Amino acid sequence: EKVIFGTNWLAQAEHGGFYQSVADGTYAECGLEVEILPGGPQVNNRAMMLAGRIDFHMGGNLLQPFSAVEQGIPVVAVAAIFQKEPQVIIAHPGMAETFEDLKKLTLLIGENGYQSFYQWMIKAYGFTREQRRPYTFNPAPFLADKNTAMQGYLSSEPYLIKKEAGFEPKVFLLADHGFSTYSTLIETMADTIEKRPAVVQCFVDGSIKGWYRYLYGDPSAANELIKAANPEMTDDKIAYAIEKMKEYGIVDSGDALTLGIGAMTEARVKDFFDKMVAAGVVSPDVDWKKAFTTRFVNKGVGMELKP
Amino acid sequence: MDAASLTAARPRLLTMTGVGKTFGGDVEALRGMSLEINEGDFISLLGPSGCGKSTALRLIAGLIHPTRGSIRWDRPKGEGDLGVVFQEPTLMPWATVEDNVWLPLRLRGRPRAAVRDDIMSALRLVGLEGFARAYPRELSGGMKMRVSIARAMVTRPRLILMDEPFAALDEITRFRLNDDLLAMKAEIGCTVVFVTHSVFESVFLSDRIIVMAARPGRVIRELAVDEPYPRDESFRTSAAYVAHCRAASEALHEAMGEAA
Amino acid sequence: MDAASLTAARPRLLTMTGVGKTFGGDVEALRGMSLEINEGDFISLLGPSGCGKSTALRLIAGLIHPTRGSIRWDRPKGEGDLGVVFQEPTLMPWATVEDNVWLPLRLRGRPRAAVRDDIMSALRLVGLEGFARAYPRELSGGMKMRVSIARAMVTRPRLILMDEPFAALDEITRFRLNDDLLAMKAEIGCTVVFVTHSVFESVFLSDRIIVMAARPGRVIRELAVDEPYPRDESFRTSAAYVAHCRAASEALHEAMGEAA
Amino acid sequence: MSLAETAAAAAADPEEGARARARRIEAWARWTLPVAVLVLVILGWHLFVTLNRIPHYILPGPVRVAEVIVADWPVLWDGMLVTAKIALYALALAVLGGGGLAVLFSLSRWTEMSFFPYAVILQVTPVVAIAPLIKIAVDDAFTSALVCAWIVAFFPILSNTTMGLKSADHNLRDLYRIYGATRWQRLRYLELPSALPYFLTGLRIGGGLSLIGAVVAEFVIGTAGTGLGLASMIQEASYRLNIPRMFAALALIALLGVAIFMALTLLSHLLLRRWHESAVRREA
Amino acid sequence: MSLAETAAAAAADPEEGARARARRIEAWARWTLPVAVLVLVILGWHLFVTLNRIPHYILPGPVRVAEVIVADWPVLWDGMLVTAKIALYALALAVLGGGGLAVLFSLSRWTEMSFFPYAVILQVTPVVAIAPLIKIAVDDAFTSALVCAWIVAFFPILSNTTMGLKSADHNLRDLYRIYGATRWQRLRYLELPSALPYFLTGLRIGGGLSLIGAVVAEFVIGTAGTGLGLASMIQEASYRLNIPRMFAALALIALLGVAIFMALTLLSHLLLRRWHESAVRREA
Ligand SMILES: Nc1ncnc2c1ncn2[C@@H]1O[C@H](COP(=O)(O)OP(=O)(O)OP(=O)(O)O)[C@@H](O)[C@H]1O
Ligand SMILES: Nc1ncnc2c1ncn2[C@@H]1O[C@H](COP(=O)(O)OP(=O)(O)OP(=O)(O)O)[C@@H](O)[C@H]1O
Ligand SMILES: [Mg+2]
Ligand SMILES: [Mg+2]
Repeated sequence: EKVIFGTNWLAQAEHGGFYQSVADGTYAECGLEVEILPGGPQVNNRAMMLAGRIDFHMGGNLLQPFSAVEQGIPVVAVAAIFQKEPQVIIAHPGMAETFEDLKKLTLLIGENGYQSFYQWMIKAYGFTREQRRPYTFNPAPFLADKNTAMQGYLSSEPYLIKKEAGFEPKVFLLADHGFSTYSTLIETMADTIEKRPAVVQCFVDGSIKGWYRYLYGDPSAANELIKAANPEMTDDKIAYAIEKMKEYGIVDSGDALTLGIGAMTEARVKDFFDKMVAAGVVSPDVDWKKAFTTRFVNKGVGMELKP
Repeated sequence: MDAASLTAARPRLLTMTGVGKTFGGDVEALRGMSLEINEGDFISLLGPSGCGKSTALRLIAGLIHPTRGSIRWDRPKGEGDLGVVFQEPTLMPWATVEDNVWLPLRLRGRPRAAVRDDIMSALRLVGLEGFARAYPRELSGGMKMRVSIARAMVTRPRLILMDEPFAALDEITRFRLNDDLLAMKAEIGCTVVFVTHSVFESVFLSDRIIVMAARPGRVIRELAVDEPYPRDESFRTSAAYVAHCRAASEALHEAMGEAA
Repeated sequence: MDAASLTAARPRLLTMTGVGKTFGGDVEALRGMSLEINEGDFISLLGPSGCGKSTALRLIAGLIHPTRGSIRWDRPKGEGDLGVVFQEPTLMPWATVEDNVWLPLRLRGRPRAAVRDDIMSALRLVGLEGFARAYPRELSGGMKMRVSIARAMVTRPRLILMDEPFAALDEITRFRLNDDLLAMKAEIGCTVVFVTHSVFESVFLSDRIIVMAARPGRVIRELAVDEPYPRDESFRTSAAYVAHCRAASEALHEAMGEAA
Repeated sequence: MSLAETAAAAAADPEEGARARARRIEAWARWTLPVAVLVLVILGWHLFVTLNRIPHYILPGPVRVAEVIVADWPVLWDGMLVTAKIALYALALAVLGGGGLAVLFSLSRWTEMSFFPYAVILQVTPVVAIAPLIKIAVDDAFTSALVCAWIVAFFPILSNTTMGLKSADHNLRDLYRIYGATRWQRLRYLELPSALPYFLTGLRIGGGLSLIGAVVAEFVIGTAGTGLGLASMIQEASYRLNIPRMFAALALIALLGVAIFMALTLLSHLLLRRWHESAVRREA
Repeated sequence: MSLAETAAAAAADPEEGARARARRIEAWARWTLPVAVLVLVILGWHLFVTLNRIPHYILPGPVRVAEVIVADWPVLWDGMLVTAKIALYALALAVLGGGGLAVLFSLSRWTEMSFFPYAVILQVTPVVAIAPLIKIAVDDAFTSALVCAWIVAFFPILSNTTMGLKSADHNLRDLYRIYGATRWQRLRYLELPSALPYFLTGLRIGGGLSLIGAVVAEFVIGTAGTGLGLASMIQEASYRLNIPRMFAALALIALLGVAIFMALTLLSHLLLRRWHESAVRREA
């Protein structure tokens, strides 16, 4: 059976596990032919899933499943590949020592970030709307002005800034400051779960195994696919990203250590939900339990692949 | 023999009854014009500038509609039966002289190759055979007008409407074209309504002269030129010609006097 | 008294020597034209359609440059000394009649209020005082041309170039405007170069007639009309007038013959 | 009496009556027809959505969108004001910039030869790509938004006006030369009026583009200092999967665009109706 | 002999000589001037960057950009082909769509009244917002990219052509009526030639916009199935902080835009030079 998985960004190491299973035939073992459809800054693959044009979508964090529930849209998160969202705030060296120091700076935040974590930053830390400028995924305005900080992805911007601008920026991982969402969620429609649970299970299991193999085995086949889908990707970039994922425990930390990659727990989701309600990002009326299901994860699948 | 009896025997083509035309609510361009056009008539509209000659012609052509009164065609207007020369050359700037003359035939679906001879002989008639490939902007004022005349002639229409076609031409060319027009009329038996401000031209060409006055535009006299066709140089020097010219000239003065 | 001696006493204004004009490399519109214009002259260019009259006028106006020969101004061309009537009315469609006539004065920086009387009297001259507020598209062909004439007259220029200004007008209006033109010339002593295809008009108006022939355009005869000004109706019926007309007419026939 | 006369005239000339009727019908259709089509389109949309049971998060029905517009009116109205403000400012700048450049180019062929290519470059450069540079160069967010919107909108006005200035009648040009018009007079009294119909067409294109420009600017420059515009609302609603609201904002943008277009069409009609072929009413 | 004659003529008429010289200078300046300005701009850019020591990741100097263009030529060239392909297809569609609609509207005033508002709506709707809908409705990525680019480019052509069709000379219209032209003949022989200058101006605007449209389409549709275009490279490069390469891609887009514009200008000149005021060469 053919299924399409839409990511939310151009092919990169953060999608490695999925490519791994495509490359080594893990999905095919349970009968799935998976096509990965890369996203991009202006590309909206979630709409494609809502329209039934693709089967699975890679969600950035839990806020969107919450929104879906609020809007009565039957989108459900079935696995959380990243235990921590690799979302960072980057500042010039010497401009911010603590997270609080960022409040003095102008922040370049993309639209998605503004609608999600930035709302939380406003509530939890007292950042303001006025200090935010849109980030169009071009770091030049940040580099041009020391008094700005910008959003970034753990494995991308810090590396680039170091390589191109020649300085080591100060990096704050939001997850370490209380933004407790899961990330790289596998989302699908409730309908799919109901009618094709085997397909969902197969895709989730295949992805989890892929991630173990990608992180702890030989990622070269997956990397070839990534480089093919995104010619700009380089080996050293990928290597850096894998290293950072491991260093910060993005994928394999917390619950994942015991329940296996992809783990989700109600307690953790509730914790995040409460924070977001407090931040005014999500309405308290939302039935947050509808946003995800643990039916397909927490089974320790693939843990044997870990050395 | 008066004007009516001269042409009454011919079948009626068109009847204008009490036609009035007012532009934009206040400019009365024409008032109470009644006119009968019979087949084979050569009718001249003569009058001072602004007296409604062009307006009358456009009414006959059906381009504008009367504000009062009515215009009735007594026999169905056939396709392509009409030829027209406007007061301005009205050429298509993007087309060569040849293509401009081709237009009425083209609109009837005649391919250019099939009618090239017609086009060339029409151009020869107006002395422009050497300019077939020229564009309108390369022509002098009189030459443009001659292209327009050739275009009206090329279809040999049954009814031809001409609005001061020869005004921009020198007398000699004008005389020659007068002769050619009469020859064509005799040959195909067409009907002509001809606007002019030249007394001599109107007398030489027409069997009826409608003298008009301005403000408001109206008919003040209808003169019959009951002289036989064909008319030639000898007619231009005859006593009858002079008498008719005098009568027309007097009517015109009357029109001007009233207008002043 | 020949043509040269008649006007030789007046100061020279402009000299054309062996002027030729070829368009686009192959159409020879004018060949070897030499002409002297003295102050106070009334010169008519007479000739068949397409003989280069308009071309000659545009050369004098400095709008086009000769391909051969030279044109020399013998006294500096002053600002606004020139008035012009083109063969086409050349009105601005977005401006009222009044504003069109105002144009030459406006270009000299005269506010409309200050020259309203001049504008109205120029319009009165051409019989259009009632149409000051009309737009060009609301005028008849002859009326447009009269606006153009009013525009040329309104500045009372020292040199006035007119390209068949009266061709679209009836004889009576034409005669009246001929008289008015001569009156104005007498009053302000201006120089006129006048293109016409009417033998009668050229004889009545001018002291020199340049008869031209076509293909290639060239001067074939220069006739002096050595009759005193002011000229009036009585001149039109004089024997001298008839004689001059005959001479001009012959020259014109000659031009046509050669051209044919 | 006068009524009887009119009736008699109509009776005497049935054709004239028919024409008068046709005129009346047209005057009436000019308004009712677009409205009727609008109603049909909305009805078709409604039926399509309900009959195919399209879920509201893919394509909301018109009823739902209308509900959202009513419910969220205060917010949407504020957003519309913000977007309209940027669009109108940008249009004004585009008129000044595009028209001004066209005039400059017409005054000096050398300038035109040298700088027209740069106008083309400005037109084809993707705003999204150079927005960061603009942000670096221009401090104020509102100003940078204006610059972005201007870049999008100015070219049609420049291009059309340039063409219009060149299309002035050559006989009139000659006339102006003979009467010793200065370059400036020729421009003011001859070339600008000649260019008017071209300019107005460019203006109508520019009107729509300035709105697009305002939207794009909001996307790439953001709303800081200008308040939340419709574009931001679209983005926010789309992010929150509030698709009916996204459509509501889209509908208001469309409405704004049509309103701008109609206003400019009216302006164009008023300026041209007395003399230009395209606008003068003639008898058919 | 002939040479001596020419010399004599020139000597006899110094003015004519001066004019000939002016003509030669102009013919020469027509090419050298823009090039000279280009050189100056690049030099200024270079000096600005080097004197202010602007780091290359903010604004790279021209030398660096040129190096990147040379070094990455194979990739950039492929990207240019992809983008050019979408832009040209979109332009062709815009000509068909915009021109076709204009003709349809001119054939039936009722159609125009009913549907022109929708053309305006299409123009002002932000492509970014409706791209997902397009992608849902249209399967093929290339086709959706084309649809996006078309939406951006068609309106100026529609608008200008509509204006042009209405601007046909009324006397010529009357002539056609008298000679019993069918609606179709009038369109073909009268209205289309009259509209040509307007259409060509619209085409030149549309040419630039179709390139913009191609870029936007690449942004919002993604690259799947269409290969990597210049827009994706800009995004990529900007995201990777490879700013010199971003500028290289931008420069190529600008170049492409200027090339399209010049080709259309040439076309316009060839079509109009024999008869239209704006293109006919006259003596000054
Ligand atoms: N479209 C129009 N709108 C308003 N008034 C008009 C229009 N057309 C003509 N007129 C007026 O109608 C009157 C008659 O015009 P018409 O063109 O019929 O005169 P004409 O006899 O042909 O004159 P000419 O010999 O100068 O051509 C004029 O006073 C003119 O101003
Ligand atoms: N711009 C041009 N390009 C090419 N040929 C031209 C141009 N202008 C005039 N001619 C040619 O030059 C010749 C003379 O034209 P001109 O306009 O001077 O004639 P004219 O004597 O004024 O004639 P008319 O009495 O018909 O106005 C004509 O053969 C014409 O074809
Ligand atoms: Mg008339
Ligand atoms: Mg002439």
